[in-house]
Order: sequence, then structure tokens, then C-alpha cells
Amino acid sequence: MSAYFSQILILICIYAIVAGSLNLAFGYTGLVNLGHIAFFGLGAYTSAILTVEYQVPFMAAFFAAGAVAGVFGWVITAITSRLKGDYFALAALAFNFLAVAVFLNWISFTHGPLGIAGVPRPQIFGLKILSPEGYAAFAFLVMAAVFLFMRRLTASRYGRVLEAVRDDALGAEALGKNVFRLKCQCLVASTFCAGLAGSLFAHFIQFIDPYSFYLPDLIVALTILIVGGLASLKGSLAGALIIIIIPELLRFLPIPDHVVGPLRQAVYSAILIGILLVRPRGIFGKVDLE
Amino acid sequence: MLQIENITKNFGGVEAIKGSDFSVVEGRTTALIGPNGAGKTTLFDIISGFVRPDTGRVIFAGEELNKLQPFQRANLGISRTFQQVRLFRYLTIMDHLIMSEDSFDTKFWRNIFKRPRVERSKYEAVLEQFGIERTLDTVVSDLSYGQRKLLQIAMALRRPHKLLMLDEPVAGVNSVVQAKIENLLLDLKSKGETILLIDHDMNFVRRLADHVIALDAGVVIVDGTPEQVLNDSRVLEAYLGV
Amino acid sequence: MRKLKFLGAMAAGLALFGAGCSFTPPGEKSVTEGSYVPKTADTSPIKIGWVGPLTGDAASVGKDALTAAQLAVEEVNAAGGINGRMLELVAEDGKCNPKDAATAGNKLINVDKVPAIVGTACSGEMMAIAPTAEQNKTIMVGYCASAPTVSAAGDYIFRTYPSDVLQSKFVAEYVYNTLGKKKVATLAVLGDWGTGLKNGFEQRFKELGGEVVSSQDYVQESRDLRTQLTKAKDSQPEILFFVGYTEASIAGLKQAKELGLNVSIIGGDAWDDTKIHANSFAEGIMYSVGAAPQYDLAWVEKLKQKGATTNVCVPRSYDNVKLLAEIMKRTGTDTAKIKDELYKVQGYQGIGGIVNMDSNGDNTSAQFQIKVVKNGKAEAAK
Amino acid sequence: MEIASAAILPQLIVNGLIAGAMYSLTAAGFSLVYATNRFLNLAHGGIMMVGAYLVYTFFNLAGLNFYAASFLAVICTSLFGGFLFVSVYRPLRQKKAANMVMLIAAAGLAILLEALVTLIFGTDVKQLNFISVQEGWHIAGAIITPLQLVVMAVSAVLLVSFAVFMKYSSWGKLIRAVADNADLARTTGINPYAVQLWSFVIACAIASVAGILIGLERNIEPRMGLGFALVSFASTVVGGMGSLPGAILGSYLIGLAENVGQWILPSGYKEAIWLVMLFLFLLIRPSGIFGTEQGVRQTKL
Repeated sequence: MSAYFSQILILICIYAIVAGSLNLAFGYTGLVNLGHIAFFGLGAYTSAILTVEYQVPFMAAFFAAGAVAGVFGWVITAITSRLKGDYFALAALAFNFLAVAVFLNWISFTHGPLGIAGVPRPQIFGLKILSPEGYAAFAFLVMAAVFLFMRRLTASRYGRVLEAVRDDALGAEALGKNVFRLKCQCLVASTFCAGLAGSLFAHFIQFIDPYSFYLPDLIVALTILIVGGLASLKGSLAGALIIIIIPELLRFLPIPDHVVGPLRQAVYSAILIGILLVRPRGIFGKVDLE
Repeated sequence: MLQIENITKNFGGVEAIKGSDFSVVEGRTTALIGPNGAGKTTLFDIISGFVRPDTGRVIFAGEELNKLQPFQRANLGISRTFQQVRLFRYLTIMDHLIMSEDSFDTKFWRNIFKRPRVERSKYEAVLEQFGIERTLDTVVSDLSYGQRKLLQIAMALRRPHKLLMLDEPVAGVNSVVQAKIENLLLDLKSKGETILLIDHDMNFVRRLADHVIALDAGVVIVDGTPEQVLNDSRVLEAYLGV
Repeated sequence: MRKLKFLGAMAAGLALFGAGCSFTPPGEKSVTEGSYVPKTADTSPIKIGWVGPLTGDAASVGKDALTAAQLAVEEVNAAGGINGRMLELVAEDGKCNPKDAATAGNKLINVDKVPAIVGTACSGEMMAIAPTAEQNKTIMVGYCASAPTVSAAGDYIFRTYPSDVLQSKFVAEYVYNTLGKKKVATLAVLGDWGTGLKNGFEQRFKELGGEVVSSQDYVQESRDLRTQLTKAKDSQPEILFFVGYTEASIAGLKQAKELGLNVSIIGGDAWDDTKIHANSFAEGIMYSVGAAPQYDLAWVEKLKQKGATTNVCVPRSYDNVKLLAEIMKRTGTDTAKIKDELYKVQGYQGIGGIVNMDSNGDNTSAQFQIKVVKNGKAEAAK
Repeated sequence: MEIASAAILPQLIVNGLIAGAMYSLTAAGFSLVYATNRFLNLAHGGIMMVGAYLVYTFFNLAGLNFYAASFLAVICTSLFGGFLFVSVYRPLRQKKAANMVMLIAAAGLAILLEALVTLIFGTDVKQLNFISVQEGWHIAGAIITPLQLVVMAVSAVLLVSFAVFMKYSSWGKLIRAVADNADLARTTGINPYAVQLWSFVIACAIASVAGILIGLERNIEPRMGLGFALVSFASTVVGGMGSLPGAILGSYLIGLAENVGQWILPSGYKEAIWLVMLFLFLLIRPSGIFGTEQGVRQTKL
């Protein structure tokens, strides 16, 4: 039983990081990055390719995953910086589709649709993490570190400026704040964390393929974000807890097997629509969706 | 201090500014007047960098600004307010005051590792000085219009600056607040601030300005002392449309 | 520092729950937890896991396979179960994608503590569950996963479904030698199965001396293959090797007909689906499938009564339950013993064909045959 | 890299036109909703899918005459669309939900519809089996079937009626007024709510026609909606957000690029082609071909 809970905990940690880092961009800075899952995927692919093909030690691959996602985050902000909010969101979404298309078609590097199998369990300073409990502890540490980092950032004066950029970018600019650089930094930090989560994911599932980083995961991340609330890291944690656990509970109800799957999807989407209708700020949200 | 040289700006075929030239002298208060649509706010936006002119130059403290971003101009010492108050609606009064002070808050890593102490009393004094009777932790969306105007002026003043640009500082506020703002500005003027302001209220301008520039349809029509300009027939014509 | 407090509370929670669930240090756990020592005169039911796609693109494959597995369980139980213990099937949706399969497998292995999992249908699912299964010494017996990568997935990982390597070789040889066609156009769904079959086929076909005149792919969701088919037609092949799942195949075969692509078409094992055969445009198509003497008609009838039709993945889902039940009658639920027995399986006759395990846990009997659709029904080619 | 012979070019162009016509069927309704309601209704594909399943229910299960079944399906889908609008989109808008909220709600709705249809009908592919399949007609070096000609004709009618109707009819003027500025329209006595509701319902009716034709051409599955919704979105961006004829022409452009592009590119890249188009348009010309530049870039004040 503990192994089962550990694995659920691992998933919660991974999705908490994904949703929390999306919150950093979306909730705090107002960058509606609908391509967030692409960066999650970039991290997963980087880590998997480095460890499987090049036998790079886990820790190096782990940080490389964040770095690669971060670099792409910077490139995306730089080239889309002139677009207005909605269009930035759409361009980011298109980037996600594009990333999946590249994962699918760059076969020599990503194995295309076959995916990358046999991603090793992490080995940190000679200590190999094999048990689910050990991995859960590691994932928890990473999650705690990422949230501590994001908390330091958002609670600081820097965090206030990010929120100022969200509320009124021109007003922030008039106060002498370099809005473009702030957006870049924020998105790099956000995508870096998503990349780390990707690495955690790849070494947990030990097999990745392009379709793991597509719309369904984006919906999960957005649902967590919205259920938890914008501009609240605590909300993202709570959201991840709720959204990962509820569908798991369905497994234990006496429902015919072939009904469970679609039912789970229906529950997910019903929660999403319901929360938008009834409590659009989510549980802990501080700001309205713009 | 500030020179505007031959600025033109075209918005989709409409000439908003047609070759304007004027300058703002250090230590004096200059007022831009003109009817609606004369291009006053557009000129402000050109000076602070939010709008790029089609031709011409903006020179500030001997430096050409044309290639600089708005935030760079702000950091050179141009501090401005907006006609429509621009505040950050989910942040508190204190957040606003702190943010306008310096640029420590844009340093990514230093903010993670360092958390400077905040002296609340300092900011409470600011509120008192500007007569904003609210607590520091009030979210700005709860403020009245007059209070927001005052807060915006307070922020502009707290920024390290050489030139203060005020876009209609007393428009839309009641007479009490208006008097407050006017006294504040007179006080600043006596301390030698360089101010460039836009306003419609002729009496207000007459009491405050050392120098008045009248704009109409994107052209500077008169440039001189308040008495000269406000009694000029062209100005009356532009305003009354006769 | 509210955040720190919050994290602290979560850490405390983690510690509590770790203590409550007897947190075993890494490395030690699997031996004690993974092996199942049979108790004497135990009459509690034996749980067996099942994983396959119940939602998503491949769900049509999974649902019928699940029904077949349930049928097998009923039959085993009706005949007295396993030494008096009833079998209980716990099914989970793997959605044919790694992430969902990993959590599904994880739940079966760690919560239900099943000694064996019948599954999976998709190779991606198999690869995602295999590491956990291997570590917990849980047996997996795939009923439809055919990607070559599965061979090396682990000691406890088996499949009765033959690897694509064997199938693609067989089709290549059939096309070149038996049909005597030397120029082929290929069209395959991008994915472990489709790409695997296509690559294997092309490699073997070229070795034999044939020519691949056109090689095309499409993504799994695509239902518009007109341009791929146009290109294939333009390359003037003697035969088209078209690998696809039911949905895209129905669309693709129809479009081939409409485009006047009048060459023979041969497909992979997913075409063993009556939904395809019933169409007028499917007349004359050939496909390879694991050799089984015509499915036992009585069995097909039983399946039909349960509202399922048979397709390529269905028989082995049934067979695997039966095979495991038979072994467990001798070994009990000790997975190490079941594993050893599974490696010894030779000549097991199931509905889906004979099973001969090799040292990779792959079925080598892999006798394939070619079927031809005639009058809306599939029959063995001469 | 294989470059196919030029002889297949006519066929590729025809394939592109067919694909474009199919896309335009959903893109038309998608952009109509965007024009009046200002949100991207990702559930539009799901509504199209519901329409297709309704035809299947009435024709194959209930055994009605095909045309009667189609008519019923169009009516029911429109009603269903109206219900969705009143129960989900309208309440959200009343709460002043931002466009992004509407988009996310629509995405949730798309998944909900797919899940519900799966629960009722199962996941396996359904065939209408109304038209017997045979080799198409040879026209100008290419092959095309009568059904595909019908699809193209419907698409053309939509294009012309959008272009003409929007410009000259009083309804079109209402729609344009609301599209330009709903608040301003309200002050001139127009009820924007009614216009938004009716255009949503009309979009659903078009979607159900699309569902019937797509069902005939490509069969019916619960997942058929999402892909069409995404391509509709891309078509709308390429054609110009808010321009109805633009969305239809955008569909054709995407269909052509996708199919003619395979003349030189490996066919695995087929889907990547429209993605790259979408991305490039968003970056270089976010207003699309027929849209206005207004409101796309970061406004300076």
C-alpha cells in the first residue's frame, strides 16, 4: 500500500511543480503560457536522452532538463514579446503542438512515436533510488525546493513587480521597470521548473513518448491551477492534491471497468467547468483570470 | 532640460503631431494646454517613449532619447503620471510606494537571497504628507478616485527624477483634493522642481505655470508666459472654436 | 514564511504516512513484499490484474479483450477455480499511453498486490508498467503488445503475442516469395506498432531483393490518407503494405478505393476486425495474423453473448488468463515459480494459437498466416 | 527525401481542396462564434461530433429516412448548442469572465462531450453506410467523389452566404455591429445577448451539417471533434480572427498546404505543416490574411 501512495505522491509532486510554475507565469506575471506542457516535455526528453543515450549522470541530466526548458522559454518569450495576451497564449499553444510534432518526427533523436524506453531510476552521489518510497522522498524534496524558490521569489519585492507587470505592464514600464526582461526572467524561471518536473516524470515513468506532453496534460495543469487559484502557490499545491487524488478514488468505487475511464474524464472536465461557474477564483486564488 | 525638436506623428493617416518644437527649462513649471485632440497626451507619450515619433528628436539633459525604451527614459529621470490613473489593482498602497522608490526589485537573484527591512513609519509619513487617509495595506482598487490620483503623484515624486510630467493632475477630482494637489505643486515649484504639466483649467495653469505652450491640432500655436498665451486670440479661437 | 510552515506540515504528513505504512528501506522490500507464499487451505480469491485501453483511440481493442478475459475467469471459476480459490479479475484502464498505464499498473501491483497482470494491449503501456512489475516481481503477460522493445523489458515480463519482428518478416517473405510481388509501397501509422512493422518489413523485403517504391507514414488520429495514397499510387507499386488500426484503416481503404488504387493491399494484424471486413471496399484485402486454426466457433459465440466481437487482441487476453490459471494450479501464487514455469511453456494450445516461450519471454511459435477478406468475411489464403 | 512526380500535382491540389472544404465546415461556425462572442469555442468540434452521433442514432439505430434523420439531427444539435450556451457560456459571460476563462471552459466542455458520448456509444468507430463506395469521377487529371463535391458545394455556399449575408442582410449587420463593439451596439438598441445566442445556435446548426458530412466521409468516433476544433482555430488565425469568409479561405489554405506540401515533404510531417503555418502566422501576421491589425500587438497606451 505504501508503494501505491508513494506513486500517487510522486504524481502530486510532479503536477504541483508543473501547475505551480505555470502559476508563476500565468497567475503572477499574467503570461498565459498555454504551451507550458511543451517545456515539461522538453525537460523529460532532455533528461531521458542524456541518461539513456549518453550515460550522463542523473543530477547533470536533471539540471540540464531545467536548463533546456529554460532556454526555450527565453526564446519563446523573446520572439512572441510583441504579441498581446490572448495571442501570446495562442502562440504558446501552437508552440506546444509544434514541440509534439518535433518529438514525433525527429526520429533519430527522440525515437519518434516509439518513445524512449528504459529511462533509468536516478542515482544521486552513488545512491540509487529504486523504491517508490525513496523516489517519493526525492520528488518531495524537489517539489519543496521548487516551491521554496518560487515562494522566495513571489514574496519578495521582485514578486510585487511581476504582479505589477500583470496588472499594468505600461504602468510598470513608466516606473522604470524593464518589463520585457522581467517577463523573460519569469518565463525562464517558470519553464526551468517545468523542465525539472519533466525530468522527474521521465525517471519516474521510465518511458516517455510524444503524446505524454499534449492537450490532456495541459487540461490537467490548467484545472489544478484554476481549482487552486491564480497567484497562490498554496492553491497550486492544494489543487494538485485534489485533482490527482479524485480520479484515483474512482478506481476504488464499484463501477464497471469500461465506464471508469470516460467517467474520470467527465469528472475532470465537470470540475473544471463547475469551478469556473461557481468559484472562478478557485480555492485560494487572489486574482481573477484575465 | 528637455527639448522637443520637429516631432511629427501619424496615426493611421491622421496627423496627431505636426512638427512640434519647444523646450522645458530646468527649475520652472511648464504647462501644455490645448483643446481635446490637440496632441498633448501624445506628446507626453512620445517624450516618455510609449509612442515612437515618425520624425524629430527628444533631447533630455543633453541626451537623445529616441532609441531608448520607456523604462530607460524613466530611469534617466523622467517621472510621469497618466491622465487615466495607472495603478496595479491587486497591490497595496505600500507595494506601490516601495516599487516607485528604486530598482532593487528588478534584481532576480538578489531578491531571492536578500530581504531588506521595511520601515512602515516612513511610508505612513508619505500618506500623511499627501493626505491619503487610508492604511498602507489597503488594496488600491478600494481607493477613491482622488486618493488614486494623489497616490500616483506621490509615486511619481518618490521616484528619483529630474523632470516631473503630470497629465491632468486635477481633472475629475473634487475641489478639496484639487486644492491639496495645487498646494503640493506650489510647494514643489518653490523647491525648484522642473515640472511639465497638461491641464484644461486655465486658472489653475495661471496660478502654477511659469511658461505655457498652447497646442492645437498637433501644432504649437503660442509659446510664452501665461499672460501672453492665455490672452492670445489664437488660443481663445482654438478653445472656443470661433 | 507561511510557505515553510505549510511545507513543514506536508513533510510531517509524509512522515506519518510513511510510518503508518511501514516504510521499508530501498532494496530490501521487494523480496518480502513481492513474493506470495501460499498459505495452506486458503480460500480467499486470487486477484489477477488486467490492463488495456478502455478509453482513447485504441479503446475498441481493449473493451472486447477485457470481456474475453472476464469470460476466461468465469470459466476457470466454474471449473473449481485454482485449487479451490476463485480468480478475481481487477481491470484498469491503461488508455494505451504510458502515463495512465504506469498509474494503473502501479495500483494493481501495490494496492491489489496481484501476482500477475494480464496485459497489456499496447507496447507503450507495457514499457511503462514493466519497471515496476519487474521490481516487485509481478508477472506480466502481454496479450497484444508487439513492439520489439518489449523483448528486453525484464525477467518477469512475458507476452504470448508474437513480436512484430517476426510478423514483419513473415509478411515480407509472403509478399516476395508467395505472391511474387517485387515492388511495394508502404503506408504505416506512426507509433511503436506501425513504425515497427513497417521498418521490419522494409528491411526484410529489401534483403530479399525487392524494391520499396514509396514509404509513407500518417499520425494515429489522421483519417485523411488521400495524399499518402496518391503518392503511393503514383509510385506504381505491385502491392500496398498498409499498417493501421481499425478506424484509420476503414477510412484509408475507402479512400484507396475512391482514388482507384487498384493494387492488392496487405495489412497487419489489427485488420483482424470484423468491422473492417464488413465493408464493400475491404473486399480482397489480405492481412497477416497469428496463425490459429479458425477461431473456435463455440468460443466466438460465447463471446458474442457477452456483447463482444473478436479482434486481434481478444483471443490472447483470454488465453493468458487460462495459461496463468493453469500454472498457478501447480505453483500457487509464488511469482518466482510462476515465472520459471512460464519460461518452460512449450506447445500450449490457446484460442489465439500455440505458445512457445523463449528466454526473452517472447512467444516464438509465432506462426502467422495470411487471411483474405471474401464476401465480407475473412478466410485463410491458400 | 523523395520528390513525387509532377503528375500527381492535380490530385494533390484536389486532395487539398477536399481537406480544406472539410475543415471549412467547422471553421465557419467556429469563426462565427468568435466574431460575435469573442471567445475561441474549442468545444465546437465536440458539438460537430454530437451532431454526427445524432444522425447515427436517428438513421442507423432508429431506422429513419436519412434526410429526415439529418433534419432531426440539425434541429437537436442546435437546441443542444443553445442549451450549452445558456447553461455554461452565458453565465460565465455574465460574471464578466475573460476570454481566457471562456477558452478554458470551452476546452473543458470539449472533453466533457467526448467523455459523455463515449459513455453512451462506446469508443468504437460507427459507420453511417449511406453511400456505397466506388471509384470517384476523373476530373482534370484528378479523382473526386460525388460526396466530396457536395462537401465542397456546401463549403462554397457557406463562403458566399457569409460574404454576402454578413455584408448586406440586416442580420449580418447586427452581427457585425455586435462583433465590432457589443457595448456600443447595446446603446443603439441592439440586444447583443440575442445576437450572441442566435449566432451560437446557427454555428451549432452548421456544425451538425458538418458532422453529417464528415461522418459520411470519415466515419464517426468520439474523438473526431478535437482535431477539427484545432484546425478550425488555425484556419481562423490564418484567415484573420473575426473574418468569417477569412476563416473559410484559411481552411482551404491549410488544406492545400498540408496536401501539396507532401509533394516534397515526407508524409509524416503532414500535421506539422498546419502547425508551422499557425505558429508563423501568429508570430509574423497575427491578424491573419483578412483580419485587421487592431488589438493584436501590444498596444502602446
